[in-house]
Amino acid sequence: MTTVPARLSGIRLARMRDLTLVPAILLLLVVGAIVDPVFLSSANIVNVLQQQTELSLLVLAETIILIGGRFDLSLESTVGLAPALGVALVIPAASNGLGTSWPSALAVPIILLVGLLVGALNGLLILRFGLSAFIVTLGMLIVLRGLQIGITGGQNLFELPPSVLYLGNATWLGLPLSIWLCGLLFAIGIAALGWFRHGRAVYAIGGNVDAARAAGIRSDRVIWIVFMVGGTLAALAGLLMTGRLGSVAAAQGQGMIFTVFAAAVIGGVSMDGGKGTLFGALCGVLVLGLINNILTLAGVSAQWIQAVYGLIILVALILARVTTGKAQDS
Amino acid sequence: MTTVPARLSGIRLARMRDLTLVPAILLLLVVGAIVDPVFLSSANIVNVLQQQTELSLLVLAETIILIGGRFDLSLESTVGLAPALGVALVIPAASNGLGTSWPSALAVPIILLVGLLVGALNGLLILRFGLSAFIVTLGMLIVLRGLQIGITGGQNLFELPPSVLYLGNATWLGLPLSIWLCGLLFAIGIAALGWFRHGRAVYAIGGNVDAARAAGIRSDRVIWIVFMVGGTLAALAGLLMTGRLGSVAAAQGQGMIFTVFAAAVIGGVSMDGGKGTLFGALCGVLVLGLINNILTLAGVSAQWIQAVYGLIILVALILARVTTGKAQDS
Amino acid sequence: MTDATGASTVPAVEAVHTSKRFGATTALHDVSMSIAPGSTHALVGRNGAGKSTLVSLLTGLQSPDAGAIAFDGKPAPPVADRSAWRRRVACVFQRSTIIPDLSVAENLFLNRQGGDNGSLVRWGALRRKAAELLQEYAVDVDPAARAGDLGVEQRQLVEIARALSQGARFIILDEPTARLDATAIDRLFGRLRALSATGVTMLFISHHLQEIYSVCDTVTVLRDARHVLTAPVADVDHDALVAAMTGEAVGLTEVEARPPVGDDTRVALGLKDLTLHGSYSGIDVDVRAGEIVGVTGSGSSGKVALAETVGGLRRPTSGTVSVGDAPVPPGSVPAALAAGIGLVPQDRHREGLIPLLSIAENATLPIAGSFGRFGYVAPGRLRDTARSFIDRYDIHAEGPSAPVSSLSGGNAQKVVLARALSTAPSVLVLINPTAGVDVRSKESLLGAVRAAADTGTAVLMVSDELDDLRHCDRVLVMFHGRVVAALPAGWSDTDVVAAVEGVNR
Amino acid sequence: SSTTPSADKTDAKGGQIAVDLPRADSDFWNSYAKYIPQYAKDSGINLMTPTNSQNDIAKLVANTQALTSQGAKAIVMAPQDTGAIATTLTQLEQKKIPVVTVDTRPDKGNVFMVVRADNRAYGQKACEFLGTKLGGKGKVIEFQGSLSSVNGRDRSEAFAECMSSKFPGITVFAEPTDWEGAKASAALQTRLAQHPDINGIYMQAGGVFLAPTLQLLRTKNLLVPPSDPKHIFIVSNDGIPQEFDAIRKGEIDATVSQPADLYAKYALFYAKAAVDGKTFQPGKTDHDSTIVKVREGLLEDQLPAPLVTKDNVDDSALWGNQIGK
Ligand SMILES: Nc1ncnc2c1ncn2[C@@H]1O[C@H](COP(=O)(O)OP(=O)(O)OP(=O)(O)O)[C@@H](O)[C@H]1O
Ligand SMILES: Nc1ncnc2c1ncn2[C@@H]1O[C@H](COP(=O)(O)OP(=O)(O)OP(=O)(O)O)[C@@H](O)[C@H]1O
Ligand SMILES: [Mg+2]
Ligand SMILES: [Mg+2]
Repeated sequence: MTTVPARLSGIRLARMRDLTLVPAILLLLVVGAIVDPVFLSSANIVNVLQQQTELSLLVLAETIILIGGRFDLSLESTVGLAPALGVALVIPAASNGLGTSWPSALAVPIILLVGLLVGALNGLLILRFGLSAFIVTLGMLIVLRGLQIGITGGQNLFELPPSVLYLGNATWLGLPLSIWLCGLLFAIGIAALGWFRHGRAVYAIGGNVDAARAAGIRSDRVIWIVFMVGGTLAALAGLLMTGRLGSVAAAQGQGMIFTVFAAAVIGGVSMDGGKGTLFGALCGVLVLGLINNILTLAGVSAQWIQAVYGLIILVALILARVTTGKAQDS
Repeated sequence: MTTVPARLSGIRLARMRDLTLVPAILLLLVVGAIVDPVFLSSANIVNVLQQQTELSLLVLAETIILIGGRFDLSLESTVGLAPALGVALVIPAASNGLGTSWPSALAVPIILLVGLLVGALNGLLILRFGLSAFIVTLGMLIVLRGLQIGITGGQNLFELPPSVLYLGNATWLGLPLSIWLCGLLFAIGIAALGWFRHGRAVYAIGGNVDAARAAGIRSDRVIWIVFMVGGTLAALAGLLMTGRLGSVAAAQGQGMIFTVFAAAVIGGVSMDGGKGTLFGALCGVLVLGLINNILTLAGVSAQWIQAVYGLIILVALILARVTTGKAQDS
Repeated sequence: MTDATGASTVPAVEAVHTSKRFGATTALHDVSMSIAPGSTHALVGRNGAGKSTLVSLLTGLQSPDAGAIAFDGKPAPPVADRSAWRRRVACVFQRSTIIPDLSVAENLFLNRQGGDNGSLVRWGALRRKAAELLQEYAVDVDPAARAGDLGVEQRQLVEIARALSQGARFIILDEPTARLDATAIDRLFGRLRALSATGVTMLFISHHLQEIYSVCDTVTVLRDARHVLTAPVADVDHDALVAAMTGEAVGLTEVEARPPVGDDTRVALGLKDLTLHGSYSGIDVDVRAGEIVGVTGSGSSGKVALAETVGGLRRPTSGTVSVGDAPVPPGSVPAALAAGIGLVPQDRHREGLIPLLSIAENATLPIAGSFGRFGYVAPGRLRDTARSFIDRYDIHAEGPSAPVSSLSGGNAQKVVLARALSTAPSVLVLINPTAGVDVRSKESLLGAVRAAADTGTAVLMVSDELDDLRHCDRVLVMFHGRVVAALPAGWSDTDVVAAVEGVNR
Repeated sequence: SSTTPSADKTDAKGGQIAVDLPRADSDFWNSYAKYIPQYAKDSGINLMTPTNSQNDIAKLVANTQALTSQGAKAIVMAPQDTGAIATTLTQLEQKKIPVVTVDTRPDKGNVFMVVRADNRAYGQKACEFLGTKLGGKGKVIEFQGSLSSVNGRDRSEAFAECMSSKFPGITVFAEPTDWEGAKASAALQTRLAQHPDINGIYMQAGGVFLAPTLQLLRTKNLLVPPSDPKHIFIVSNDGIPQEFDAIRKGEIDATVSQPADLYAKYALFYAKAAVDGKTFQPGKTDHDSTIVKVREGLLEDQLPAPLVTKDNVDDSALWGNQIGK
């Protein structure tokens, strides 16, 4: 709770905290290489990265929202609803569409717009009505998932326009486009949060909203934008997942939000706002992805794989605590 | 974020906040009676109450932990693991037991003990190692669920000793024993939190841990006890569920924790600690139970039921906000 | 409108018939005030009189329910236009507006990290600018440090530097000195006088009336949300000012000399060779029953850490604390309480009070076990005890069940004191007990401390305020972790200041 | 939404029958849900609005209690969690409300009839098909369902037993997926990097695994006709139209058609029979199936679940060829 004041420069401190997970990642790389030489092959590494792209976009969104001192559980349902709605509006009714059969070029814009609107609605309810973010976004999570089932009748959507498939599938210069995209978005996010006034405003609001307001930051507006960006990123994650898996599953995204929080918090993002970096969060994503990959390669029995996975996360946390010697926030 | 407490006496305020949901409950009762006259039959009401007993015990546990300013996600996995372990240790290997075949009278004590130990372990990791409660209990959630699958091989256990079945099944004076038990535990909880020193200490710690410490409250010890009580209650909930459903399901408890938080937060418990009452939380449980029951009785189509459910929760929140005119905490 | 000298007579800032209510509380009622350009205007009043509320109107953080604000004769900008407000007024708020997880440099230039319009942040340039600013105001802080790691005083200095650096021609300081030591206050005043000389207008809020006389030219008094008087400071003497604030025409009583504590009185609190690395070392102090011992020193003298050690909040590296003859187990508040030590901690917001709980519960936390068996807290007995505290310590509140968050600073501090005294301790440790407390409340607070001492309680009082220290039987001065002087009663102000600055070594 | 018929009205019609659907997010169960009202109308059954327990046993219990309160005379359910329904079954038995379970057989407790295809047979059929196609050697990846689902477990066990006894030359990689397409896709991607020579896939649920698998193979250029040596033999399970399309295109090789239509038809048939007081004996039925007595108080009508390959994919009797047409 109370931090131990060390007279370290803030920047240096933040950087150090960022690097907390780097030893863990290195350790995992070594373990992976021992488990199976295939692990270090570029194909496998690319696979790991690609499998984490959607998760990492959600983590990007949630991290920004958490830094701003808020909370969004509904991201995981946007991952399903946005593509479902976008696709259902453009495909024929025979393929479980809504029968509107809009031009299929509209699918991608609609998908992103749905995400934006969900974020805007969350922000509206939280900021204008002063409702608790936890409960608004939990309600939204249930509503959106319900809407997806209502719209699709619980069916998977298989007939996808090529534009929807493109992003999750294409390869540029030998790497999946989704990896490039994630890299780019994280770079933009890191730059914006680290070197731009509006990004710094998010930290200020999350750290002390009254102080931020006194300094002239329009905190409501900033937070609203953050929610909209978050929703849009979640929709994009849904788009990538749809392309990668070739269909919009009725349960798409379900259960992801726990992993999203786990990655962010393991990566040093505080649930109390104002603390954490996107680089740290990205490391959190990588750690989880590597653990998963190694467990698969090692062929841990299905019966015990979950227990082992959880145990590794717990041990990683304790190690991170012991090595950095810093208490974490509740 | 910042609340603007009206200058009302604390007690009156707390009482009023407690009663926020009472109109909602009355409204639901009226709506239910209109939807189907069966709704108000004592059999139906008893069913609704009994169905909520396990949830309400988890909410009881989580509310105390939240008031103390902490967090426990692993409760839902204790609901499954504790009975699974307790039963597996006493039944023969042929019925998917572990082969130890301990005397079956030990089952119930073991189940409760497992809950206690899980709580103690959570507390230990959080308090002694200074780890984040969110991430410790999330890790624990995964580990415990994994352990349950590991121990049972994913099988349901259905050869249960009668002692394990008793609590969830027996009827006393025409009401299921589990309802009496819940009523009793809530009464104890309300008394302890409202009128006993140790309960008030939980509020003090959740409200301002530094001040509580400076006032001589052994906050670590209190919180540790709170975690242990929480774990034990979760195990008891698992025991009730096992008795009511007649087996230990491999996925027992899975997905409950969201509902637990929803009930607590709808009931006015703050995620920031130090605020909320058990009576409010209990009202939250009732509201969710009644909504579910009414939707079933009304025969809302399976396709839309989830969306409707989520929407009702959201609307209820907005109404609560408008009628009490109070901003909620994030 | 110009006067004879050609200077503008349009007030730099004006509040016209402003009112503000919070629920049932009227915080300001039809208050008008105008501040002449270039003047240094004092705003005084008891805790809860409405000073901070007026500040929030003048800074545009809240808009008045009735009335208006004007700058230079022109209506104030709309509340939403924060940058327009910030061009007109800068403020050091009473509540900290430091963001702990950001660096000092960033806190200094919050929301203008890249200059006033730029949005790209150049960290190197920002740190250099911050370093220059800090140097200009003689604040010895690393601009790259995490603001949350700073001490209370340093944080306050950062806030002041930030407000002064914004280039506004009107600056509000809401109790800027409550957390500063004498030297820092002197430096601040030097700075304020220099600014004033350049024509900057200032509004200065303080409970230290002598500060008003030393830096301000005009004073406005608020009482119970109403404007009482505005006059040149030269025209109101100390007693008149206090009378205006309290509404009672009584002069401040001189501090009554206490009968000396005899050498044969038993030692109630004994510190033997107490050392905490990095804070203080080799402290040997005996406090006799009924004796009040003051401890003072500059910010880094280790005085607060010493008091916190005695109270059980910190564990010393070596040495012992004993009450009577029995050593107290180190580093444990419950142990300290059990040994009979009561503590008023340094920061009432951070470690003193639990805002959502009632006055009654806050005041009785350590004795909650005494209201019934098995830990039962009988509501009736709790309320009765709390009522008796409210009477005894003169706490202005609606009643024992009001939440402490609804109290003004002085009354909140009395609750903390009531809590420390609730166990009837044989040793009372106080840290800055009167910070931010108005004159009247200060008197009653210190009166309660003296009353406790009269019944045989040994008091260890850490304070920077000479007014507090005057109540002490002797004053220990600490410098860099050691006791460098012990002044018996009858010291003069200069003795203390010299010792605090380490001059007499 | 809908009004509930009052109790006396239903008595006139011979009692209302309640159906609880197990989940709303699977193609297979959605098809089943579509067949239910259709067959109810065909056989003049007074059907209450179906409830949905969203794969949650506690909801199933709550729904059952509500339906009972509302006067259901027989209940059709598909408990996905087969252990946890025992107490409810006992209570229903005491209230003399017959129960027909579909797709799953309760571990404990009595029901009027279990309408089900043999899930062990699914695994068996898939194993035999793959084993034969691969000539008894090679590497096969298996997308298991959730370990906590009895159907998934039955399929996994039968598949594993058959593989180890009949085709010891085949290496099986069993991947736990919790019925999630994304997990299956990640596992397949990883395994293909580790063992590029994988030449068989068994997926336990086409509804969730089909699209992700095909998409991944397509990007890896592994979606080639059976004549190509790089071809990966794929057996699916469910029998949804998309699987049939894939079989026609040669993208997958076979699927086990779970009879969604027959499930709906015979569930209602037995429910009505129970209300009418009929009883049944073990033995062959008139609809190409066998009733077996699994244990005392539990009869099971084991419906046929045909293996669909390129040869019979256009058979119009398959339910997957009927929906949406
Ligand atoms: N946000 C608020 N909500 C409710 N009441 C408030 C609020 N802000 C101030 N008040 C009330 O308004 C009155 C005036 O408060 P204000 O902060 O202006 O006093 P003050 O003169 O600054 O006191 P102090 O010397 O203690 O700082 C008090 O009674 C206080 O309780
Ligand atoms: N949110 C609030 N709700 C109710 N009263 C408030 C609120 N904020 C401030 N006040 C009241 O305003 C008055 C002044 O409070 P302020 O915030 O200025 O600090 P304070 O309590 O005087 O502390 P200090 O002087 O130690 O800094 C007090 O009476 C306080 O209780
Ligand atoms: Mg004030
Ligand atoms: Mg004050």
